[in-house]
Amino acid sequence: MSRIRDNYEDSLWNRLTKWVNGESDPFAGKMEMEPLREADYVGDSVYNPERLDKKKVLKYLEDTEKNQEIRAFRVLYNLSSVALCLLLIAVLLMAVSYLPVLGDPNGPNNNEVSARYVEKGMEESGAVNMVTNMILSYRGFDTFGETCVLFIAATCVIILLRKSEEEIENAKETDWKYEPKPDAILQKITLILVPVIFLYGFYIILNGHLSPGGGFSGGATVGAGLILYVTTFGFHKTQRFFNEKTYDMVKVGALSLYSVTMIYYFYTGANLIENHIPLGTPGDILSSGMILPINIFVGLEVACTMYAFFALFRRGGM
Amino acid sequence: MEAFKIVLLVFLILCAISASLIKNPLLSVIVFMSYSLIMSIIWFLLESPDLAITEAAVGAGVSSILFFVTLRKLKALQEGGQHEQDKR
Amino acid sequence: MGPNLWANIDEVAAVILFGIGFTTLLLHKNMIKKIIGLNIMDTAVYLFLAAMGYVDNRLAPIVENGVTDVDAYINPIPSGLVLTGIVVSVSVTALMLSLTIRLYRKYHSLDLDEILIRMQKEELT
Amino acid sequence: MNLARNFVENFPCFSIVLCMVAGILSTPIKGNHAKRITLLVVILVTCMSAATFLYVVSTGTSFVYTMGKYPAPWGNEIRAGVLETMLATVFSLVMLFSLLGGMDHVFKDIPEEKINLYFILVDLLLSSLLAIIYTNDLFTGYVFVEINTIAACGMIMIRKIGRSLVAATRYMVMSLIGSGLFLIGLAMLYDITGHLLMENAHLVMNQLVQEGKYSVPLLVIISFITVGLAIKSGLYPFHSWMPDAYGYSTVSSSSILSSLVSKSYIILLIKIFYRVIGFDNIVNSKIVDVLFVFGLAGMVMGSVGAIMAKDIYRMIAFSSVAQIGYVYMGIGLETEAGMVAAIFHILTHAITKSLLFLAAKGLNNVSGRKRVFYALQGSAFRNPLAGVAFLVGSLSMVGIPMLSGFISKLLFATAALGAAREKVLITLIVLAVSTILNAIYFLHTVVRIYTPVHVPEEFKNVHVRVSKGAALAVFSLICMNFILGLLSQPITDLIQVGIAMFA
Repeated sequence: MSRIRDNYEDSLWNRLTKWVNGESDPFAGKMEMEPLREADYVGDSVYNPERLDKKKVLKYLEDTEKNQEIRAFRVLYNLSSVALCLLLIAVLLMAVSYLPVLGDPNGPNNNEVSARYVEKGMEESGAVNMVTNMILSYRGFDTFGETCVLFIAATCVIILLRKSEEEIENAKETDWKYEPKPDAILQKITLILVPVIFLYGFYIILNGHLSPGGGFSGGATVGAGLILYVTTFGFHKTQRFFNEKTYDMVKVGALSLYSVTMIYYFYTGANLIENHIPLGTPGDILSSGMILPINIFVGLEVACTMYAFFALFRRGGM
Repeated sequence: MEAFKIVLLVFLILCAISASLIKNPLLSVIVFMSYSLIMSIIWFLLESPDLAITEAAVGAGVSSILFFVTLRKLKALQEGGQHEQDKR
Repeated sequence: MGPNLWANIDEVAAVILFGIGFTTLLLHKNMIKKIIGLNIMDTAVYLFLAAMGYVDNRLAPIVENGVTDVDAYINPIPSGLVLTGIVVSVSVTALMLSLTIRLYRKYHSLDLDEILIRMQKEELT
Repeated sequence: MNLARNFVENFPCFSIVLCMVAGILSTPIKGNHAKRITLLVVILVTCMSAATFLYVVSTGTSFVYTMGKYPAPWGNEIRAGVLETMLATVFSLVMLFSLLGGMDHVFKDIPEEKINLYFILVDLLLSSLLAIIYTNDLFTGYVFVEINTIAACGMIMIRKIGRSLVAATRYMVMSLIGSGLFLIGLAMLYDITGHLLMENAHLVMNQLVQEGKYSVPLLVIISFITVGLAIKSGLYPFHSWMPDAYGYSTVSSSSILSSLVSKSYIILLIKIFYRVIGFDNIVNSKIVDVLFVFGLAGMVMGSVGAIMAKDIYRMIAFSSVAQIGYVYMGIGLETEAGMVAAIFHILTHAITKSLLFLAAKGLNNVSGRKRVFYALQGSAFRNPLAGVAFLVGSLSMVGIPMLSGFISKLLFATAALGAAREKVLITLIVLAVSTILNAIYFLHTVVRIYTPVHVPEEFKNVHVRVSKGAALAVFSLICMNFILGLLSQPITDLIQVGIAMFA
């Protein structure tokens, strides 16, 4: 009594078996799917996402360059950007107009925190400059993080721009811009200026706890001196005393000494252990405990990094 | 002193607007450099010499140098690109 | 508007600068301009902080002649924060500039929209 | 001395600094050594975080660790409670498995002389993640958010193909906008409270709210901080950088970025909500309603984007958009249950998304390195482990019982029932719609990869070599998924305890 179903081909079971056996493609023609083609499996491994839409997309891209509507859209875009700017400013002005009055000695931020920094800062950490004192000892963790920001930015720039030695050699022939032309006046003036700049930079670094400045500004100054030297005399001369190895050594040395200092400071401070760092007499050059060495480490790191930025941008290597 | 500061602030805003509107990148970097210098003067007036020194060395000095080097590099790349096209 | 708008003139300038920088960073298509906008925005915040630390008739927080009286010096905290911030913004600037160089080397354009178009074209052809 | 600390309390500080030192020391050495150092450090950090977690659970109280010798309102501090240590443990575990699972590709995708630089980025990223989790100081939070951003950008662009460079640029621009808003919010917050340490700022804040002072600046501050961090974490209208950034970087990077980096900003936001501004003040400010609306929009639009996506990575990336929408929706419910659900979902998503990325890479490998769906057909038979991993990950994201995704959906639904009346219905509807959409794209892909196909002979002989590390990573992530799904009760209890410790 078995009846042969005439629509067997379309039955669910048949389709299921076909699918399980891999004879049909359930997705063909649906959603993202194109029917599977032999060509997709053989040989060509070029990434080719939208075979069918290619022409459409290309046409669309052509259009964006000279379409009237898009131009109108861009005008609208500029207008809306100005509107956004004004709106943001208005909101912020609203907030500012309710903020405490500037310069008021009784304002909310002139509280016990800043009072202690000013009153006890000198005896607690031995530095005369309260700002350096605050960022390096009271809020030392922030500053450590900040040095790491500089370090990681340098790493990223190296990733992006460092070329291998061969590439630099190859580029030399075409790119005459890497090496400056010898210019007597410039070189003489540089020879006079660079020592002065270095001296000033080191002065800022070493006097960070006594006068305005510190590791960051002094380091940037020294870095600027190095940059001046290299723009005048070229990389060949500079490489004699400062190359990639030196850079790595100075950076790693300074940063690891800095982190060792910080670990010691954190550990002793948090566990209430006496840290035996001599504070010296406030006002002397050899005073203020760990602030002076940290300023030196930071200064070295910043100077090298600034120079490294320049060299990598200019040439792709040091 | 107050009046001087206000003049500087107005100048600062003018610099910022023109730095963002000027078409030529080199000019706008130079305007930005003067912006940083004015900023460092204002910080000096606000009794923060540390910031003034740092901004003058880092903001006006090193940042501007980096901008200039970048522009120069872009120029070199542009010329190099044209050079290649000429060869073809 | 509140009562302190005129008294807080430095902060007013700072927020106007912030708005300009923010808009330049967000909406300008040229990469160099974007980076300048970023710098303007950051320095505006630092101006805001520095202005906040200032107290009338007090000096920079560097101890002179051993006077450690609260009434003699301004608040050192904002200065410290700004010092940290400046270094952060110079690092970010260097990173963005090097990204710009790489993008230019690849797509020969500074315009971010243009770069996007060229990127899609390159993949299709 | 009875003030002496238990030695375990040093561990959070040690783990942060250890990662930094490892990053610094990896500069001059070869890639292989850097890899070993990094793996060792990540394992150590995991152990230390787990030890701290057990310690905190056993004592039942959180502890504060002064970074330096000066206490609360003067010096930097970090703080470890149940929630922080738990997140640190899970994050470092996920970091470990993402690294192990994608290690082969790291060595393939990145030029040899730059591999050590990649591990520097990983080390510093881990340290900044830990610091963001543990921090008790607003400005420290900002500094480490910047480290996080730069490291993430480096991890995207290290492949240096055109797409990843563009993606890194767009990511950077978006993140910097977020940082700018966050920073000016912090500056104003400092202006009205005069404190940067969270607890002290919170005390002053409560006082200000009671006296009704500075209500306008307070609103602006809350909205700027929230919007800034939301932009950085890629909430719906600001997600445009995500698909390319996740789709074209090396697989370890994409799984770390999607599962950890964007979550860390949300955690910082939750911390600020509870520990600085106070959750009641947040609720009164209505800013969470905005988060709620955008979260709902993200849930739907992210899923729609995933359905429209033509390749598997973009699909997973868009699914991330949807999942971040879930988290913000949970925060926006304004109840503690919603917050618990959001935090649980952060854990779920961290584990599941890294599993999915690793699995997708495995499937991609056996399909001629093509990422479009039709090339992936039958790939689960060619790489069974990746197939199973994708299956588990998808089912978890869809919300099948026994898996972690089910529990988080259940928590969201129960939390929605307890929320304000106008939110109940819309939440449930969107949750249902989003689940259906999830099911459409995930199951559809699962069916696709499990559809057998006749492949030409030459293609059959493609050998799948799964390294032991990768297999271990995938297997452990699957196990973690089941653990989170089956032992959900104690974990939600711990999250509740952790939130209670915040206050």
